[in-house]
Amino acid sequence: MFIITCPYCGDRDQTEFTCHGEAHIARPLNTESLSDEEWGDYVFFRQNPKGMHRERWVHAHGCRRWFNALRNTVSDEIFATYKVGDARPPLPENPS
Amino acid sequence: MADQATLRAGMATPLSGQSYSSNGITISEQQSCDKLIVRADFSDAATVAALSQVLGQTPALEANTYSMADDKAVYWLGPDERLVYLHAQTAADTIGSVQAAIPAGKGAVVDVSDYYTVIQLSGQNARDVLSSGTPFDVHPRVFGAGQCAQTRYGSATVLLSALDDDTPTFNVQVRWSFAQYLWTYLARVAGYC
Amino acid sequence: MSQSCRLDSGGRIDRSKVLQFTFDGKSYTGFKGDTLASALLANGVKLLGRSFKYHRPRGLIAAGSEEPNALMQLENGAYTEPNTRATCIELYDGLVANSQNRWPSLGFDVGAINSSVARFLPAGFYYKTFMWPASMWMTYEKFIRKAAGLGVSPTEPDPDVYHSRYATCDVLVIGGGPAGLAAATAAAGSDARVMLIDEQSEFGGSTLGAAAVPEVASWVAASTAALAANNNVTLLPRTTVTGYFDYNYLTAVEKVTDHLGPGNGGTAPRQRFWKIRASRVVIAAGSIERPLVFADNDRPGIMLANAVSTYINRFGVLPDQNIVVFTNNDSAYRTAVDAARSGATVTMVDTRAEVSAELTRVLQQHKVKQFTGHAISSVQGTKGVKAVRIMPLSADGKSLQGQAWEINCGIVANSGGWTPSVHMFSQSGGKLQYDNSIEGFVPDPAKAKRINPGFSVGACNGSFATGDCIAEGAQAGRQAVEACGFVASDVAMPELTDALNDTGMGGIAALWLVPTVHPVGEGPAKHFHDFQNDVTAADIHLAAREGYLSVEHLKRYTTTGMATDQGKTSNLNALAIMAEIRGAQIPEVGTTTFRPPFTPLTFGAIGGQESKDLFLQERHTPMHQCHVQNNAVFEDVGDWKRPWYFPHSGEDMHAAVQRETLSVRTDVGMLDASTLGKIDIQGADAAEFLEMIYTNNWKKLAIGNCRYGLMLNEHGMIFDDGVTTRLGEHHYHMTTTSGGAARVLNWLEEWLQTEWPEKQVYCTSVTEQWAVVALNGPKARDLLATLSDIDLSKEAFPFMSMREGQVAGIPARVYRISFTGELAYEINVPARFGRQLWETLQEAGKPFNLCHYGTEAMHVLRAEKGFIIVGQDTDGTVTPADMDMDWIVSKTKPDFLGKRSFLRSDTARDDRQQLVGLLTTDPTVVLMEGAHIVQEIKDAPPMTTIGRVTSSYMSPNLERSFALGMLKNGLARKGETVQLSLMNGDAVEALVTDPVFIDKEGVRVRG
Amino acid sequence: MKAYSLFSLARNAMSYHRNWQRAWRSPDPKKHYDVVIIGGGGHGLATAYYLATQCGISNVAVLEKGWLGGGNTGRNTTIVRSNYLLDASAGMYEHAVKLWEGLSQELNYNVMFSQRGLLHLAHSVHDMQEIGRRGNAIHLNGIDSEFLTPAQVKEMLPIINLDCHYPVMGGLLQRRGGTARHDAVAWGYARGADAAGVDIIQNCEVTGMRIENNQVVGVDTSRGFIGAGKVGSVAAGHSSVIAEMAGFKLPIECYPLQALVSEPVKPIIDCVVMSNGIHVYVSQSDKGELVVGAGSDAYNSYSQRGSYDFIEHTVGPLCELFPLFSRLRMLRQWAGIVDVTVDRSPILSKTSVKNLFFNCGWGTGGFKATPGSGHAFAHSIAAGEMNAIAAPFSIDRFNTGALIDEGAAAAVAH
Ligand SMILES: Cc1cc2nc3c(=O)[nH]c(=O)nc-3n(C[C@H](O)[C@H](O)[C@H](O)COP(=O)(O)OP(=O)(O)OC[C@H]3O[C@@H](n4cnc5c(N)ncnc54)[C@H](O)[C@@H]3O)c2cc1C
Ligand SMILES: NC(=O)c1ccc[n+]([C@@H]2O[C@H](COP(=O)([O-])OP(=O)(O)OC[C@H]3O[C@@H](n4cnc5c(N)ncnc54)[C@H](O)[C@@H]3O)[C@@H](O)[C@H]2O)c1
Ligand SMILES: Cc1cc2nc3c(=O)[nH]c(=O)nc-3n(C[C@H](O)[C@H](O)[C@H](O)COP(=O)(O)O)c2cc1C
Ligand SMILES: [Zn+2]
Repeated sequence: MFIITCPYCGDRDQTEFTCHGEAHIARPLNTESLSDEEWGDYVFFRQNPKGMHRERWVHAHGCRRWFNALRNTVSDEIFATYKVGDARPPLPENPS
Repeated sequence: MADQATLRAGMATPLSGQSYSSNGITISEQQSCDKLIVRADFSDAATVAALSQVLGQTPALEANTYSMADDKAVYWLGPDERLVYLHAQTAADTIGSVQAAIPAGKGAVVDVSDYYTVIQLSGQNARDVLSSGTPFDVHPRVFGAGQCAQTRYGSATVLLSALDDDTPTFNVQVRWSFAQYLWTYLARVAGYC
Repeated sequence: MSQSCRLDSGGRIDRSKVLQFTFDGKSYTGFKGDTLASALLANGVKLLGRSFKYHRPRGLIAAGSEEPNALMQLENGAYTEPNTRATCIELYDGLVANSQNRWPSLGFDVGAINSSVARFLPAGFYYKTFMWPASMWMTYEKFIRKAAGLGVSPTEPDPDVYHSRYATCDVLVIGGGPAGLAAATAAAGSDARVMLIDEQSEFGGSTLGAAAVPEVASWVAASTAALAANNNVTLLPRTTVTGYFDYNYLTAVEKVTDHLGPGNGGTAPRQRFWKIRASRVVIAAGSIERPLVFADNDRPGIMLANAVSTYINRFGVLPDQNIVVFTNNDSAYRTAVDAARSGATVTMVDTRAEVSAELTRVLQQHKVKQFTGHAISSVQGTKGVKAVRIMPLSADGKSLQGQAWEINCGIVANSGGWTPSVHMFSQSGGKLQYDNSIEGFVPDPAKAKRINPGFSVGACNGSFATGDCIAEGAQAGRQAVEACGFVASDVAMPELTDALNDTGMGGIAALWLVPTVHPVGEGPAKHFHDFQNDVTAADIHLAAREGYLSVEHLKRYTTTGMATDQGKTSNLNALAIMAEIRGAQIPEVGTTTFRPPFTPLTFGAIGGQESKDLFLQERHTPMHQCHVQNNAVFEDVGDWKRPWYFPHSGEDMHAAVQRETLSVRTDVGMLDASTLGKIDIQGADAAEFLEMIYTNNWKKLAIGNCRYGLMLNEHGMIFDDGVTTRLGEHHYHMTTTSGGAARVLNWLEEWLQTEWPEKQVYCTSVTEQWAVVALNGPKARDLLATLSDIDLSKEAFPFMSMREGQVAGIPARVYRISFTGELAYEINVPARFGRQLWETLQEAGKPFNLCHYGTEAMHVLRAEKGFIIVGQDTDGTVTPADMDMDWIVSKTKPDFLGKRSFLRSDTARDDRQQLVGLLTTDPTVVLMEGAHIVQEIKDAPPMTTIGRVTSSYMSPNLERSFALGMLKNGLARKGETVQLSLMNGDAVEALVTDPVFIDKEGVRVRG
Repeated sequence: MKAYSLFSLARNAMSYHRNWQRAWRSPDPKKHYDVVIIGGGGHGLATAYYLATQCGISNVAVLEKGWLGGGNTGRNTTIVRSNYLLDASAGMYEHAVKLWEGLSQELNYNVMFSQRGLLHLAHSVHDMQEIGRRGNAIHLNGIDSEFLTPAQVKEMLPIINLDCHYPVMGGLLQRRGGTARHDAVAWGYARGADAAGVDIIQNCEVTGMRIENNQVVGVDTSRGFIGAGKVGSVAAGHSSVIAEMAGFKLPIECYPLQALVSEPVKPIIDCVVMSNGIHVYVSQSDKGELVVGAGSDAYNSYSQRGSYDFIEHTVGPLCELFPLFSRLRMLRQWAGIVDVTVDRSPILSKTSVKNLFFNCGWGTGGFKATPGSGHAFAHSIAAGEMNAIAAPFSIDRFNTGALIDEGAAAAVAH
């Protein structure tokens, strides 16, 4: 049961949030010119790393804002949360 | 056609003003007041100044707080979102002036007067009953008068606000459709705490 | 006085309060302060149960929650509870307990036959047998199932209530022994919020069961009182911390009225479940003594040494006059002294050849005979110990040889050492290290999980001396509050002089398996390590022999550690024996995973109050009470209660729905449509945003007009639909399906906030702001005209537009949109007027034959018009083209969500399943929704399916049945006849038609 | 391999069980194998077993990073059924159930496949439509399927509360569905594969993939390099990690999926009960404990821990449906790492790397497929082409759009 630091509201219980998977997947602009492979890659294929993951959360029962988190998927430790559009925080030196 | 008096008489709230009292706590549905959602760029000084003018106060700028002056209260809901309680006016009378304070197309004002109802918890057990149903920490050190928080209570999404530290008093705002659920929950838990 | 084993004085029981109870139908008495276990022992009852597999007679082993044997069926009827540990049940007057897993009686148990054929039932035997003939397995299995299980489940609903709650604190202390009390006391010296939790009824931990040390006892009492008086401290006795989850989230279950007996708790909950978030956790959970594994070590009367001490010191029960103490370490010497002081004849059998002179002197002082370098070779007595034989142990501990002695005794108090309770630390994700000096795993603080900061102190950290426990606890308490940002004040802790301060366990010389004269598993006796699941040292040898070498395989093959005690007394013994077999070090073998809960946790408590009427977050519309008064039958749609139909007296569902459906098309009907999702959308870029979200064009929609839209996900599949109205230049009112409201708002916000944050668009849910009545039918206009000031003429207020005005004097937005194909108005008023609007319409509608209709009639009506319901006619694999809705997909827009997916080879296929109408040849046949269309009818399945029925009804308007369905290449097959094969074997023929059955030209709706 | 039988049991009892054989050997890895299978779960072991016993390829190694069956095979709620909606799924799962029906005898290891019946409950009009559709589809695929009225449900499950907050409106029964003893499946296949010459190598983690000219030639492991003619990755929750070694991504995300057991009690429910509407999956094992499936958390995780609130959301409905469970107790809870595809169907596929095959994406429901999956995968690896049963599950479908969308269509888990 995580404590998640909403970049707007501060530390809150995990059950106030929902996770929406990998962050920083930009929607292609020229969708018509993409191959089926490229389009499928954007829609379906994911890093799913064992380790550091940048992912999107939304403070569903709170301020309704979406933001990003940097989390280790093995220890579930959250190293940073940051607003959409903010620079990606660096990977931690001691991730586990 | 119905006259204004009949109209008012026919008005309803989801809990029809129910109240419960025992065990060091009173729970009651508050008289309804009109409410507005205001979406705007609150980092813009000009917008804030204009809104302050209309609302008679600098609208709460800090997360998890509300501001209050005269007959209005402004709750922080999100970086670009506030909720205004109008204790005296109607939304219809106010909406235009609030809209005018926001640059055209760069925000929104929405009448949500009936969207919510407010249940008040008061008494020496109020804090305990409140903490029972929410993972949010309502200890006075972190949640004193002037503070508010959107969180969960049971399964409902709520806006909590702390009104008074001496006689612990809290408002719990909930959507109309969930009001009966939340009411039953609070009354049940009050009996257990 | 029947309590034959009760000492004349001593203990923490209240001898003035005599309590009656029964066990297996026989009446006994005990005292307030007893546990069921101590009361039974006081009455000389030693045979308490039968084991799981071999049905061996079993008695008490422990005095705490680690007890594996003494499992009881507590109480009868609705209050009955299986598998309760007698050691954890506080005695109350009238308590009823029964033994389990025996038939016909505890004394004579037919199942004990398993014990005599035990040889044929080694670990994993069922994997090797019961395979022939194959068809017999289900029969064999019936017997296996009956034999398994322990107690019986209640058969009536639980009469009790439960409370589940949250709590937050700065420092949570688990365990109220000396370490935990010291930690809590030190922490409570600051402003921090402290919680101290212990599963026992009193604080004091192990000291409650130890021979009284006045300094300790008075400190325990005083510090408990001081904590109780401190407002910052929450003391929770009778509360077990069950789980330690990430970010210091812990769960605990409190017995609120449980210990008072069934029905004695008044209206208070039986148990309270705590969900606690703590900044720092101090784990002071103590340690658990482990048995020695020796021949027939499961006989009733063979107990843990410390438990014997506890029964003597805490409960004033001396379980037998003749006691043998059997140990490989110093701690059991205290038991010898306790027993001797209480008047027992005590013999000490120590496996160690060398023992400190001081210990020997103490024994001599108490007239305890001592054998060193000896071990028990066999036990006499089946339903109770009568005597033991002891023999000298070889220097390497691997064999017994030499002169045997027989010692009469009723109790063997044995100690194989102490296992720190690392459950909580392990559950938190911390890793363990092996401490050779105590022969046990202890927390490795360097390998604690960072997100679960805290401290392990006292016996659970391998520190067994009371003084050390207190010192460690106090220090951790201070550090914990400091870590939370508080100033710790100095709190005095008792100074224990050496004599008082027990020296801890001392001098353990591990002997994991006590040999007999036979090789393991080959003699007549059994060496148990897991008592409850009947697992023996021989089973471990067998597992190793067969290659189940990893501890995890060992556990699963032999089931060791998987019983209701989760191996609290057995796990270390099992893996140490495996280590010996493998010639490996214990840490190499490793432990199995510690998982919640610490002790079994009542399901009812987890659910708490969120059952029955609070189980679901029921949602009501503003008109809910009207529907109740109008006799509505409700349907669950998401969390909403929606009127399904409104039966008149004597009507069944079918009759009501037919009446409602007909009356809408002939006169007028009203439906509560308040549950539709509503989203207010404003901002300079709103139109552009809608262009991306919907498949069709939005830019040119005139203010005041409405348009229907489809939303797709990026796979190109329909996921919601609804009508959106332009209210102003930059202002829209969107409606969504009732079930999809939250999902759609989330979807809009997701795109706005993460993909297009620069767009000026603001979405606000207004679902509950508006109460909505849908007025549908040819007389809708006439009825509405009696109540409204809006010009309702079709020129002034055409189809697909919105007007503001008054209805019944209430300010309203009226949308001229229709989900039935009839002339229709959706009247939106602020929710506070919903009920008033409904009631006014109801009155005003009488001359127009206005009827109420529910969701079922609505479904029939919309299907007659071929309108789809997302989620019923679509299923997440359907494109607009599949729905024959190409007209709604813009060919001119460069992009919208999901568009690109249409180009994929599979999505672009033209023989996909497509929406059609279906008319059965026999007009009275209403197809089952879900029935399939087959390529060709065959005598029996399999048959190739080419489509299915998605919506199917009897229509009073068509005066026949009709259906919507999906059919492969359906758009091209209209006019063909297809075959449906039903589950009962029947074949039904149906004509493929256009899905619009009524008013294809749309005259009525525009009328 | 010495066969297990009543006689062998008796004979061994007489010699104090001294002479039992190892169920499988523990060989050191050879330098090269014709086929290397990554992952010693049920699917990997079954693949190796069928390769060796049916495809004539016995120079096979199964590499397992931990202990056999320690992945999802060892932590699932053991529900077996084949009543899937779509034809491709029905083909795969029914293939599996047919193999289950003779598996104990085939392996000479009792996997306790118990066809006690599997009952899906419907609690709403929408649920009724869902089971209506699925029941018919299953029936027409030639798989057993029956609708039950609430009264018939009550007869099968006397302790159910039909009028709870989720009223029971009907049920869909597959009598041939049931459960099996999960560990025994891994052990039985391991023993069978070992006897057929397969090397089963535990504590051997694959750490890298050697690819030359876009063709796999072997794997790096914690026990050194092992050459391979072909590699089959059957690593369930770790498939994305293996894919990354091979240089591609998968349409998979891993979530924690939790389960729990109660204390054992005497028989109280006989069939397996599934209620998708309220996420209750419960059966009673032969040892007497209630085995209960919970939902999967919605965040990626390899931690084998889930969030506590999922337990709450499982136990609440469980007690609502079976009010007398309220006084029973939870004994243990745990989690697995499930590899979930967007369409909730597995991937059995060739990859862009020659001779590298993937079998993954079984998510929350692959235990039941173990024999079928292993069988189809073995034959496909041997042939170098996916066979008819496996073919629809190609990874290409995520580009062509030909999803096998059990998730969207039926929303049924497990
Ligand atoms: C709680 C829960 C309940 C479930 N309930 C059901 C159910 O009721 N019915 C059902 O049909 N299915 C169910 N499932 C799903 C089912 O368990 C899985 O789909 C199935 O067991 C997968 O088997 P597998 O052999 O593919 O994977 P696994 O058993 O997970 O085996 C994969 C193996 O690969 C190994 N591995 C991974 N990486 C490496 C590497 N780099 N090198 C070497 N080895 C590696 C792992 O250690 C593991 O042993 C459930 C799953 C869970 C978690
Ligand atoms: N001499 C020895 O060999 C020896 C060995 C072991 C212990 N001891 C004695 O035991 C004492 C140890 O002190 P301590 O404070 O470390 O431990 P303790 O055993 O005195 O107290 C631990 C307490 O934690 C409680 N507890 C454990 N797990 C719990 C859970 N999950 N939820 C709620 N409560 C839980 C127990 O009921 C117990 O009351 C000392 O007095 C020491 O001398 C001595
Ligand atoms: C079908 C099934 C039944 C189980 N029954 C028990 C049981 O009776 N007792 C027990 O302690 N654990 C039981 N477990 C849980 C295991 O102990 C263990 O938690 C699970 O295999 C996951 O492994 P881990 O906890 O070691 O990570 C069972 C697991 C499964 C899959
Ligand atoms: Zn927030």
